[in-house]
Amino acid sequence: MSTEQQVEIQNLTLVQAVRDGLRGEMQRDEDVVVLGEDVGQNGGVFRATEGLYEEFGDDRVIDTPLAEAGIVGTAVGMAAYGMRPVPEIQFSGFMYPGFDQIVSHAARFRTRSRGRFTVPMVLRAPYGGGIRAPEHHSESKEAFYTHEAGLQVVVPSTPYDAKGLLAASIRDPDPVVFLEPKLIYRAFREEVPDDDYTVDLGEAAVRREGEDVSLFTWGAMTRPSLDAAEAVAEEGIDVEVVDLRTLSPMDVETIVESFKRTGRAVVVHEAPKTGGLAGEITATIQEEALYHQEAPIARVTGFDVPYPLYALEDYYMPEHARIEDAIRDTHDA
Amino acid sequence: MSTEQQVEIQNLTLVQAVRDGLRGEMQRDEDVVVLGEDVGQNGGVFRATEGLYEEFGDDRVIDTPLAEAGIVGTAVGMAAYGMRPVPEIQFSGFMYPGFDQIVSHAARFRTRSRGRFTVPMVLRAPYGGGIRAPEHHSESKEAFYTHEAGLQVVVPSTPYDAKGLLAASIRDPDPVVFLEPKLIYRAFREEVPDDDYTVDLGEAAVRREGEDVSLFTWGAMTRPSLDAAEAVAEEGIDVEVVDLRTLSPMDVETIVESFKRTGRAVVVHEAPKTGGLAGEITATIQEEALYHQEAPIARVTGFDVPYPLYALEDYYMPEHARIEDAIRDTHDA
Amino acid sequence: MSTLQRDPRDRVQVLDDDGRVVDGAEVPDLDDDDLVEMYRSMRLARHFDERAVSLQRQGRMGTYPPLSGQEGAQIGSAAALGESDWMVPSYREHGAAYVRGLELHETLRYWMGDERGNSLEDLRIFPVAVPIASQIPHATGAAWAADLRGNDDEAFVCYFGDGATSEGDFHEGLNFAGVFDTPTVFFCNNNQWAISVPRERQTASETLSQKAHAYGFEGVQVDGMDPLAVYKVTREALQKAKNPAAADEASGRATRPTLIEAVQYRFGAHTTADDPSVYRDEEEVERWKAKDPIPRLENYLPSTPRRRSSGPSPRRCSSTSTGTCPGGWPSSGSTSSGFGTATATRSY
Amino acid sequence: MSTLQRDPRDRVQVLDDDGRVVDGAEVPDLDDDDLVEMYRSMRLARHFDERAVSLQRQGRMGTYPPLSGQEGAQIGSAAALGESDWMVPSYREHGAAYVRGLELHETLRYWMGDERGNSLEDLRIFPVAVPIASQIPHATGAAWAADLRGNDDEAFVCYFGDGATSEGDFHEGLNFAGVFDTPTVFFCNNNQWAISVPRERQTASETLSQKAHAYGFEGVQVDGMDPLAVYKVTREALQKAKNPAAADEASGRATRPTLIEAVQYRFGAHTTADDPSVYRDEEEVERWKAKDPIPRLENYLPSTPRRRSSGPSPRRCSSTSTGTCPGGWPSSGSTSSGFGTATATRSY
Ligand SMILES: Cc1ncc(C[n+]2csc(CCOP(=O)(O)OP(=O)(O)O)c2C)c(N)n1
Ligand SMILES: Cc1ncc(C[n+]2csc(CCOP(=O)(O)OP(=O)(O)O)c2C)c(N)n1
Ligand SMILES: [Mg+2]
Ligand SMILES: [Mg+2]
Repeated sequence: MSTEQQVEIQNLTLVQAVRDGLRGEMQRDEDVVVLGEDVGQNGGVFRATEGLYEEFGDDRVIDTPLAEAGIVGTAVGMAAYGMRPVPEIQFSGFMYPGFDQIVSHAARFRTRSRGRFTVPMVLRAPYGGGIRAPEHHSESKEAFYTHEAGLQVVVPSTPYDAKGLLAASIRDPDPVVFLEPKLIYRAFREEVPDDDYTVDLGEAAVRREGEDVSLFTWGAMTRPSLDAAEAVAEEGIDVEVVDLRTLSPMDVETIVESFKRTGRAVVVHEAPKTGGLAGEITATIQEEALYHQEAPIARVTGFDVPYPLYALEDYYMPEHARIEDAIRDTHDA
Repeated sequence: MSTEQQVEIQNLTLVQAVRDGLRGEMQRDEDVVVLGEDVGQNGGVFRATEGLYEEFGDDRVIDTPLAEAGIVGTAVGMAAYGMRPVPEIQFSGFMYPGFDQIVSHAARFRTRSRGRFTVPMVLRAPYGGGIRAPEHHSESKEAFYTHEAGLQVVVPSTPYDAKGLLAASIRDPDPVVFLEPKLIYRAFREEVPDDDYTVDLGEAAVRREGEDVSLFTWGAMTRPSLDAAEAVAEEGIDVEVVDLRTLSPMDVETIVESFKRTGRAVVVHEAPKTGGLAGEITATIQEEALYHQEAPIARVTGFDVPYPLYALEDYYMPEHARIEDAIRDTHDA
Repeated sequence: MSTLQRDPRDRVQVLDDDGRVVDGAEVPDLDDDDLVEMYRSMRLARHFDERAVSLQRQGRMGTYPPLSGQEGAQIGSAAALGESDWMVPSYREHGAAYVRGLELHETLRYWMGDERGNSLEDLRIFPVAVPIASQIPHATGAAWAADLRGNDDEAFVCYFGDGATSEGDFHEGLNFAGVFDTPTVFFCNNNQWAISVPRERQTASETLSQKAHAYGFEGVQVDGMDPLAVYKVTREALQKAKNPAAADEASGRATRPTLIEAVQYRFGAHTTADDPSVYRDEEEVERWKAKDPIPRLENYLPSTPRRRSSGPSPRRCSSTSTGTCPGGWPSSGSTSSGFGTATATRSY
Repeated sequence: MSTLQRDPRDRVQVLDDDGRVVDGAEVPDLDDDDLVEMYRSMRLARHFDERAVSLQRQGRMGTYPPLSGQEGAQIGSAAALGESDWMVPSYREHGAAYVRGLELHETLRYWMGDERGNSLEDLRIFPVAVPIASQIPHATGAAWAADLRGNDDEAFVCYFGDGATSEGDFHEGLNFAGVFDTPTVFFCNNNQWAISVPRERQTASETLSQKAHAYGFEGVQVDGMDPLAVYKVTREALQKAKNPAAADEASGRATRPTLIEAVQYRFGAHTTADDPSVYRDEEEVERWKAKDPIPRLENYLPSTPRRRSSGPSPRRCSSTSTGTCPGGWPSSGSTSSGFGTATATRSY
């Protein structure tokens, strides 16, 4: 490997880190195979599998027919047999044709067979809005998957985490829905170790410590949340920003611990408000720490409408001004 | 119609009321057609469509091939054309093969076409547990549908409501997911007017007034909740039991108004806790009425596991003892 | 024998690659005005496509799916629709929708991220469907509804790609159509690629048209870059959809639905976000360009029988003309094509 | 010519309705012990079924799906599996699973609402699949994995009903199998009904077996109430799955997957929750009872060539014998059937 490549490998975008994570796991374990639409020679529509086809060949980086139930369903079969498939769904808005295979099969093989069969599968999909894409390309419906007990749900927000969480997911004996915030696929770079490593599932990361208000978020919303925190810091509001990273199982301990210190919280996500995870987080907090609560917990979310075509998406997506306002309101309430 | 029949029609079980509601709407409006697996000659596996095939014929009560995406997808096409299809999915656990057609199409045609096409479709499915059925026959995943903005979600808990809500749903210009709690399909009878009538969507019903604790629930959980309320009444705890009936849009006004009086709440549902609607309700309450809150809001729900086979289902389902305990804890907290 | 009754492996052609009528082919009954309009629409579609790609490059439009190479299939099939017929498009049918009466600026508006471009009042066009194959059950269901309502003059053409044939929705939509004998024409634009996935990777079946036999109805393969052959098979399929017994006088047992596989090629990228050089050879593209439907029809035009249209053509439904579309379109019993004269006065 | 290469409308039979070998039929190479074991298993399956229905009636068991009438297809096909092959059942394959080594009490346990009855250690049986057709992609995927791992002696038999052929999962599962040429045998138990929906309402295609052609592989129809014919086609399909070139020596072009349509009838209710008298005539049931696989095989047995099994038969994998199944089962190169001697000592 040339020096130039090594330097590149150290400073990766999120999508490059995903690719690097896949590559590392495929080198480590022959049972890891990648399958999906356009993942082979094309390297994935976001280039998340670029170069893997050339390195590992058609038997391990597999272009499939255009059929999501087929992709997930055959991956479930492969996984039950003992392999570690990493199917890609091209956009998370196209996971629904495969929804039955995800919630009724991937999530249930272990219980159904009392452990005789497990499904060590990682279902990857680019997710979230903000890239001026056509209808169905901007979905953010993690709540569908977190409500299904047999699934783990992961959303990385940094290149380092993307690689480490992906590796941990692939090594996990049970299925993981791995949602990649495509808005930040190439938004920034970060130092990423060349060697393989894991970031444990189920652990939130405190991205900014603070004493006044706790802000819980994940994925692409982490950056505007941090921006908003910086902005209000100038007004003397000290925000703790917690990036959940794994949405199921959720790191309730970190959430509650932070809230007990601040007594105030804002939850930020792109998904529609009703039935979104902010509700779950709020309910959990008030169950565990109501007597520390000083103000209503604010939800800064997408709206309860189908995600609009891109001319209106800037109005739909939470951005730092809305987040700032919610922080101020929560702080002052 | 014979007198005997008239008397019967007045005192119906929930499933008979569903049938009666379908019949009335089919008589009122030629555009109403019923389609699904075994809905024709067989009258539905729960007899919800019994006699309709004989009365309206094969063109309006249609046995389809065994294909849920096909059932929902063709119904969407029928509805977009201007008819009012009422597809039945045999059990709500089998809605997932049709999930894409539900969330990506039924829910979106109006917005997608800015009102040129609407989907006046009512998707009926028996739902919930407790009937000692095989795997996938006891699902309770209303939260999947309430999170999709373009869908209305209705769960009746009485025969009277079943007929009236179904009629309102069928007459509504937009899609409704109509989930019928099969545990109480035949649990009791109620006087149901022979004539057609509607029960407005979006309005909760206060089933029992009370001053100490608000209990929010729906569907089959309404009865054990009422039982629990009676039980604790003897201990001097006065519970208000609110049956939400329509889960989307939710009657936030009634919920908040009740809570403002009691300051304490319990939410009861069969679905798994994480990501279930109890979280949404709790979050809404604390947003709207935190300063009235006297105790953590309790969630009495199914567990975060795949719904077990029937040998264990009694442990899974919330029953009145668990509900009573939660009421007491909330009251005493 | 109807061309629809051929072996699905036997590709229907009217014009050869150079625009000459192939031996024994029956030229469809189109008058000169219609042929010229067909040609004009194909040129316009190509031109529009190039402009749209360039608007996208300039950052004035979002992702756009080009159609170049597919004009023959789009215009040829859309021209076969009667006024009371319906079109259920995928996301690439800008040319077909134009023939049906959709103003091009509405298409631009849609791809510029505004749903209003998809609000197709009275055009009998379903909205753009992005999730692959999801529109197929809609087409079956709507056609079924038309049949249940007794609207015998309405048939539905549903467009989708070769990739779409792999989806469950394709299977369920066609199977329902077979069982309920709905007036639906399933028009598969087999352009050889589903983004980077070649046709052979999509299915091991020899043709896509033969998949119709799994559903109990006819499948036919047509040269999708031959607008006259496309017009012909679509027309026959539509007639059969509306009147199956007449379409097969011998047996009277024909069923309404048909699967048409229009074999063609997408000259450009899958969308403006795609780079086809990563997965296919320029040489392959050149091979298919030899079949370009536009020069083919251009070469054919001078040799037409030079018939003028008889009687007034129905107008294309056009929002710039009268605002809305006349409710009382001529019934589809009329043999006129989907083209009208109203557009002939436009300049581009 | 392999029977798999017949026209899918040409139903394979070995025994006629009375158990006589039909003219020209080739009797599969099974020795007497195997035939007796086949017969015994069929009788046992029927007996088990009756007992299970009665347990349910007594309130001692939940909903149960009976198999009576389908013993020929279940036992005949399961007997064809080699030790290293896999079974991917639906919810009705109690008899097939028994042949594979599943103790009957485990089947009862499962239907009594206990997942432990579904924890099929080392039997190479996938768990019971309740959502219709959902197991088909699993069978394709697992077979694909076996192939990717180079486990050439493993083939997969996947069971499902006539109703399942309408689901998208059927389409996608078979299409993937065709494209990736997986060692999968798709075994459709066409018992004429999907609960109350008759076969004709399920699809307009003439046969179910012909649907294979949509996926580029062979489809074959077999008399599903003829255990010898079922054994034969399943055996051939399994051999082809593992060694397609050898299976078609002429061309060497055979593909691995096969779709078998086993035409049969469910004598009883769909499940104990179903009342078939609402939707079907007793007369129809009687007609099919004339084809009952059990008397048919019983009538045939006295006329067998009376061959004894040569060499030690492989044992059925049975949790009552050694607790777990030997890892080193004889390779599937062995021509022995799925039956063994261990069970012969059991009494019922
Ligand atoms: C259900 C679904 N899965 C994936 C995609 C992403 N996608 C968009 S177009 C396309 C390829 C479609 O190929 P084909 O059906 O041949 O149509 P073509 O684009 O060639 O006209 C894919 C995979 C989608 N839009 N919908
Ligand atoms: C996806 C799904 N939809 C509906 C059902 C309900 N259901 C159970 S069995 C059955 C009929 C199955 O018919 P078939 O495939 O012919 O198999 P058979 O029962 O005849 O063996 C139906 C509709 C189900 N289990 N799964
Ligand atoms: Mg294509
Ligand atoms: Mg059946």
